[in-house]
Amino acid sequence: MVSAMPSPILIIASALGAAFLLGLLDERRTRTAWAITLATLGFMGLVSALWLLALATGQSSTVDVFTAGTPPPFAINLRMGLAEAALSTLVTLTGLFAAIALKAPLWAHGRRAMAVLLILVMALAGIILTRDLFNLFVFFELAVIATAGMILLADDERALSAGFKYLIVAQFFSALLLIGIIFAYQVTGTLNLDGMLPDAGGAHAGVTATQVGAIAFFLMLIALIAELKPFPANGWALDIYESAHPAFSAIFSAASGAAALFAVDKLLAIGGDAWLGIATGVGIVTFLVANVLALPQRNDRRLLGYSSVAQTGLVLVVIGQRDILGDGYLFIAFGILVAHAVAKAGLYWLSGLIAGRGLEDWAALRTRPLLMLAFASFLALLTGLPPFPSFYAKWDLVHLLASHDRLALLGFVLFGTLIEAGYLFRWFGHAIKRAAPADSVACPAERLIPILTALVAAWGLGYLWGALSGQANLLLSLPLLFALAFVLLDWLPARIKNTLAIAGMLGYFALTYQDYDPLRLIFALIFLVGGAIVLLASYHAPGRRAGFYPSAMLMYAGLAMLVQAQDSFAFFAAWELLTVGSYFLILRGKASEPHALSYMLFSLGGAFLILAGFALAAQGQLQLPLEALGAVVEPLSGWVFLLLAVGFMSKTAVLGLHIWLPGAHAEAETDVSPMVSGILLKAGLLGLFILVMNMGKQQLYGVELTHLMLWLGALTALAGNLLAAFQEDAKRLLAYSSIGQMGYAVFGLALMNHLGWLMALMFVINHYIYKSMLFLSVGGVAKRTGTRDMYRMGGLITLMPLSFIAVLIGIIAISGVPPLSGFGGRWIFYNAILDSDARLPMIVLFFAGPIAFLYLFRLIHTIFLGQLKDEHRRVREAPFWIVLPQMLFVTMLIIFAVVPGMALRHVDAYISQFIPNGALSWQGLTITSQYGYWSPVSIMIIIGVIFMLVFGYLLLINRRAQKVKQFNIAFAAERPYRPETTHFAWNFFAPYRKALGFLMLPLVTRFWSTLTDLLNTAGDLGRRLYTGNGQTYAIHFLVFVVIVFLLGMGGQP
Amino acid sequence: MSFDWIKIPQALLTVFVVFNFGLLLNALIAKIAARVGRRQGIPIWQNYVDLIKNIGQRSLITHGVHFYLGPVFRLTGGVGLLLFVPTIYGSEMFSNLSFAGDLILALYFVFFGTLGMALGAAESGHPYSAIGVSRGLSQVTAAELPFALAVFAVALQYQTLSVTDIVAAQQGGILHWTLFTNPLAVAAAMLSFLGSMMRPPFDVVLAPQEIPIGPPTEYHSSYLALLQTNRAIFPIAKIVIYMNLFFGGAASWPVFALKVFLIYMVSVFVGVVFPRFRVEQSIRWFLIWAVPLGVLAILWV
Amino acid sequence: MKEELQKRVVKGPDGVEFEVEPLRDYYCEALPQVERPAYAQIIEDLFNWARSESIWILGFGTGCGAIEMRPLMTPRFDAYRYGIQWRPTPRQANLFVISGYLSVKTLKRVIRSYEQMQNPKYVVGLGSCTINGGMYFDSYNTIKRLDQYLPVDLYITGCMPRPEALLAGFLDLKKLIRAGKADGANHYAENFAWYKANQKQVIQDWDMPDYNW
Amino acid sequence: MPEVAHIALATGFALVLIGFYGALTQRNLLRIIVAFTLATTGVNVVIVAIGHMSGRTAPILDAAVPAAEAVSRVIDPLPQALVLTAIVIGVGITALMLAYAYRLFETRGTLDIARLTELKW
Repeated sequence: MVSAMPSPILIIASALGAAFLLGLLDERRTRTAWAITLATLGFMGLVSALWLLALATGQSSTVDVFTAGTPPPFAINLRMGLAEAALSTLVTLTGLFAAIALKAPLWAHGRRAMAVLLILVMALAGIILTRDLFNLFVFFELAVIATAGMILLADDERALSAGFKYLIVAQFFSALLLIGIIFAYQVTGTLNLDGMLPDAGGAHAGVTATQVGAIAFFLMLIALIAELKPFPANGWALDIYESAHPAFSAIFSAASGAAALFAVDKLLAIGGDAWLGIATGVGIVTFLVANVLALPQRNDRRLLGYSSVAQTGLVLVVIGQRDILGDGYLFIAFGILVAHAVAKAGLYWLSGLIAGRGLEDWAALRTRPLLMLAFASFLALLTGLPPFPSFYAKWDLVHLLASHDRLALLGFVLFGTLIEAGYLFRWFGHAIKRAAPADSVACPAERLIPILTALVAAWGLGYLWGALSGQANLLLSLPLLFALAFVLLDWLPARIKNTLAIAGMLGYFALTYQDYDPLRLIFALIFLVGGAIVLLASYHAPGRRAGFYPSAMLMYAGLAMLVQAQDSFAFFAAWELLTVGSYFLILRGKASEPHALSYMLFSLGGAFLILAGFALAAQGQLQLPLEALGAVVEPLSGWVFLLLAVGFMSKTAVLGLHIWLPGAHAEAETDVSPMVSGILLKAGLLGLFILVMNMGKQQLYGVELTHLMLWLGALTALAGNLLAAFQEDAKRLLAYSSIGQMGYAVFGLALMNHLGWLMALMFVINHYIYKSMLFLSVGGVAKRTGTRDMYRMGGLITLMPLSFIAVLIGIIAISGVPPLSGFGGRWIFYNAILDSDARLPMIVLFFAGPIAFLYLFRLIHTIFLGQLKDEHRRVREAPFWIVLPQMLFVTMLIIFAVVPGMALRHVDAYISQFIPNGALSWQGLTITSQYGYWSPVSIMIIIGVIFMLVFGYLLLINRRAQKVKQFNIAFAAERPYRPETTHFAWNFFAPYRKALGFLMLPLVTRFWSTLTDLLNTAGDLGRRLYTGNGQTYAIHFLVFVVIVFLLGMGGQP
Repeated sequence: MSFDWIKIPQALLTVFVVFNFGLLLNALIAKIAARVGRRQGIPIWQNYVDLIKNIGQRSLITHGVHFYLGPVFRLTGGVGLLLFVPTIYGSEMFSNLSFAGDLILALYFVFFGTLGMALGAAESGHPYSAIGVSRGLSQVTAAELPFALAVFAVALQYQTLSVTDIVAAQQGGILHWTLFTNPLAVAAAMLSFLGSMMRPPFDVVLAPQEIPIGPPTEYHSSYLALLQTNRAIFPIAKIVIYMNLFFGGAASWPVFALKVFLIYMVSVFVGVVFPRFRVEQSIRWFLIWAVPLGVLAILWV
Repeated sequence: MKEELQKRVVKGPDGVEFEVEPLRDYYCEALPQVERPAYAQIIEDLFNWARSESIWILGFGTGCGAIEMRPLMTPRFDAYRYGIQWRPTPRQANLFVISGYLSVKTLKRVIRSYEQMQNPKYVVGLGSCTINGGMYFDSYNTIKRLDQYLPVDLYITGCMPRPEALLAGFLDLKKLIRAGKADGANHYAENFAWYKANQKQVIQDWDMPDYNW
Repeated sequence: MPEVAHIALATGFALVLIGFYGALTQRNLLRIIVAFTLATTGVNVVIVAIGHMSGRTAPILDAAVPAAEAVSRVIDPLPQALVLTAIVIGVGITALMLAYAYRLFETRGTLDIARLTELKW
């Protein structure tokens, strides 16, 4: 097989030959030149790919190619190993597709430009393949010259100055590199990289053994690192990114970066572990700072430039951590690198299609769903979301960092990623929500092909990394595939897709329901069956409803996988999937852009905490079964618990992490609100359930963490309820109410006793039913009245009776008044706290309880009761499909109220496995606890009978009552002026605000907005470092060298 | 499923007794309040007369279905509350329908009538109704808190949520009453009691001079009759809970009458000498004076 | 007609325009019915007794005579002894005491409040102003004879009548009620057209439905 | 007594520093380019100096230096070869920079580097 392989040197030779050939060609024969260019690049790519295949499948092993027929040090040698093959495939293919994307300028400039492109790609391939230092230098200089040449292809006049700045700093790089090389040569007597390693024969101790050698090595290293655009020596690169032709920027970011990284990697391999710290330090600083500086960017290409710089920094961190990464090194480094390369190339190519340079100009993509998909995929690649390579890579990286106690670095990496996600998804939000430019995107084939190739590559690599990861391959999991199928089916009418979706979810439940334990069965029921019921409401949407089903099904897929997850990896992957899906869903709302972003950021932040928690718990493993969480020992267990709990509670919107929720839930579409409120919030609770069940009580510095959770839950309940009482917007009210309800559930879990958990589960079920129902009714009302402000409504009871009934039943249930199911929750709550020692947080919860009446009454009164407004006199009942699920929910509520045992008994028994004490006794109709008893059926019958008797009596004697209209009220001998002035609704609880308004200062919002403001301001101030002056950039470089020298080597070579 | 059908007439008997007792007691209280002002006051049977008159009104109006349901909810709440709690300790006959649930059921059922009434009143579209409800709900959040804390303290103290068991634990002499075994809880509860009896200084809901009687402002004729019936039953039912929890319960009807009267008188004593609070004053008052007592009670148990 | 009562065209949330006619859409247009005793005589007697023993006065002082009603609540007179109470809302009141002169402006409010009371309901005219205008006999904007506008069950003469006179009047009213003779509400319904015509004659800016439920 | 190589080395570094200083302080593009050629020359001198061996001759195999004795008589040939390559590359880059400067002057009408800062932040 080896003999059949084309020599790697062909990669370089063919490019050189073709470049010469182009030089000989007639100036006018552009087409031929073009064909030659593409063919050459294709050939280079083919050779690289063949090697990659052969090496990856083990059919071939690493080979050294001796150029002059003699081994080093007497001649230059090239090496083709797995990494080289992969990188040269990446570089050459990027070159090929960039060439296609560059068609217009290449044709305009003719064969010379094509030759320059070929030389550039050749030089990059050379950097990757060569094992000779001076050869490396030559290839670098070639790359510099070719890059400077390619920059000239830009339409942007400013590229000229950018190119010149590049040349200035490149001169500095090359001077340092050359001096370093020559001294290294002096020390070791060879230019061959392998010759600089400590000689096995003992001839010399390696290049870094002597002082001169160390400085030489440092000079080489710093010069190569400088090519990676490290902070702060990277102003030149950003200017190029901003002004160069985007198709070239793709090469500059994806290919040049990759090649330079590999050069650093090669160099570090001979320097030994002592030098890795420099790479890590430079990498992490660059990663963090570049991401912060990217925050205030409004120019898409410059933003991508910052992101490129940051990503390269991240890979540099990985290179710097190679000492602990072991076998996973290549998997991780390449996972991040190819994700970055593919995404960045794709994004730059996309940017070539966009006319404007502002971030909001990307709204133009909205007319092209395929390009939008590509955009989303690229962003997901960059952020490291499943199922893309960077996700697997980041998972492994974090686990390895955690197992070697490099926790600060781990924190920085995750924090930087979060910031990056911040600006990337803000950008995505702009693209989805901002006004699209009038002229749609023109998509010539040569622009489209590279993008689509990148898209295919992204998913293909996702599959590949999944297969390589040693974890479950996400792209093989049924729910995810089902969700992705909707991407392909997006052309179908919404109703058909809806039917498919419902059938799929029910089918999947039927397929798997035997696999769950009773607790998970409840959650699976809510996620899948409950989700299907909510989806009934989606039948009301006309047309295609583009993008809705992929997003929704992605969320449900994540939820389905979450319930099934048995190990940390599956759990985390599912968690990320559902986060992404719900983000897309929320983003669909009319004014939801900022809220979706803050949702995404809080969720990702939480997810990263979960990731860190799992990584800490795994202790060197790359995953752990969820049951094994309990095996984590002190003092680590406390931290694991804390990280996981905070992560999960970011999803349940605990106080402090709640500010995303109201906007996200309120601005979402009518049928999306119940999904993200009624269903999605339960994901966090499932996580908490798993956490407390497996880990039990944990302490940190002597503080009982579950006790903290108790306080948090109680305060959340109070804050949620209080804030809900003062909302004018009906959906915001419900959203705040959700915060409060989740507070109860968290409190129940944190009680750490049998009934506490049962109560939490009761809230899970109840909250799903009534919050879904209420969001649907309120959504239906808002749809009909055209407003969500409650004070603008009023008196709708006769016009929308079914919605009214749903809200009525819903608020009785939430308030916990017998006979509906909310009471069961309260009853269990009281019994649970009797069993607990934590009395103070409970008081807060007691206070929170009656406050629920405030917002509930307000909800029903200001919408349905009171005075009907002029413009609503002809309003009709909400659409059938929105009402239907509500009526189902009403039925469910009543059934659950009468026979709560149906759902709870099994879970009760299941919880007994963990906490044997305090189980309920389910005898006959009466439910008995250690302290009290309760008989739902009797309550329902008694209340029903009394109610009907009194009602019947009143009907009997009042049968002749005169029905009057809304202004027939005893209005202090006057008559009402207009309904608006008669409807008491706005600022409904003014006295309450007077008494307790101080509790509602938006401290949390202020905290987070100050934090983001600080970051943004830091970015805005920091980027002023880049003055645009080439000499300043050169000084930056020199300062960078000095700083790294001082910090990295302590001034001591 | 076996059900003691005899419980139904027994429960009806309880309702009947309490209804009459309540009507008379209300009149008596009104007379006492009048005597404080050196008036003669209403005749003792006046409430009966008012009730009959209101039933006898020939015309009435309705603002809609829910307007109808308001008083129905209200009365159901009152009667239900009465029946969910055993009235006479040790009497099978007057243990009513307490098999359906324990103390928690009673506590939450208190809100059934309030909420239903609020909804019915709001259906009338009268702003005073809505303002009254707004005031009432605002006050309830603060006023109920000490009571809830006291109840919880008592439940902790006796380690049960069953009203019968709590009463049983207080038998054997006056010093066994919660009043003496857990005075903090009782103090908190009694302060809360002031807030729930719609008497000055906490009558912010009805507030005749500000928002002419608030929620029921549109109710008349037989609607009002139902509300009046409830006015007779509901306070008694509520006091029965207090009596059972804090004052040793009642083993016979005379003791019952005496204790209910005395507990009721607490709110009357306060009511006749104080003018009305503003809403936010009332809220602050409960939070500052009553809640700390409740908190102490819980921590002390 | 006031601006807020005029027909107006509004646009619904769905963009469809339609007309709102406040007097028709916001007010009940039904006219009052004559409500005859519906039960057996013995029950009606019981009701009449109860009505007479439970007189709820609408707390609406229309003129200077209102000052003479306040002492009735004091220990000296204590009208509560006789089952007489004051209610703040016409919905729950049975007795409307027109306490003195009635300007045209107030008349409008009085009519509205009276019509919002439930049958059976009673009107007592207090002082000579309600009988013949009293000292305002030649005023341009007070009415002279109350019973042209509302069915009066009883007059209490004097200018002003003392609280004792009021008490005496109320006791007389009780007798009327018990005898079933205080049937002003039905009288009003029967002669509705006549009363309305009289009312509209003096109230120039009539801006309410014919009957205020 | 300093060796020739050391003098050359020092000269080379001095040239590099002078070149760098010029490149960082001059505002005219052409002067910057000249400064860089100075620095490049300095680097080249350093390379040559590293390859110098005292008392030996140039690595040219001719009659004066027979191939058989070459190893002991000539200086290290490799740096010389490197310098040749480096000079070529230096020329290429200088040419490119000059071309850039020309185009910049053409389009912008200035050679002042401080005025080419429209790309920043």
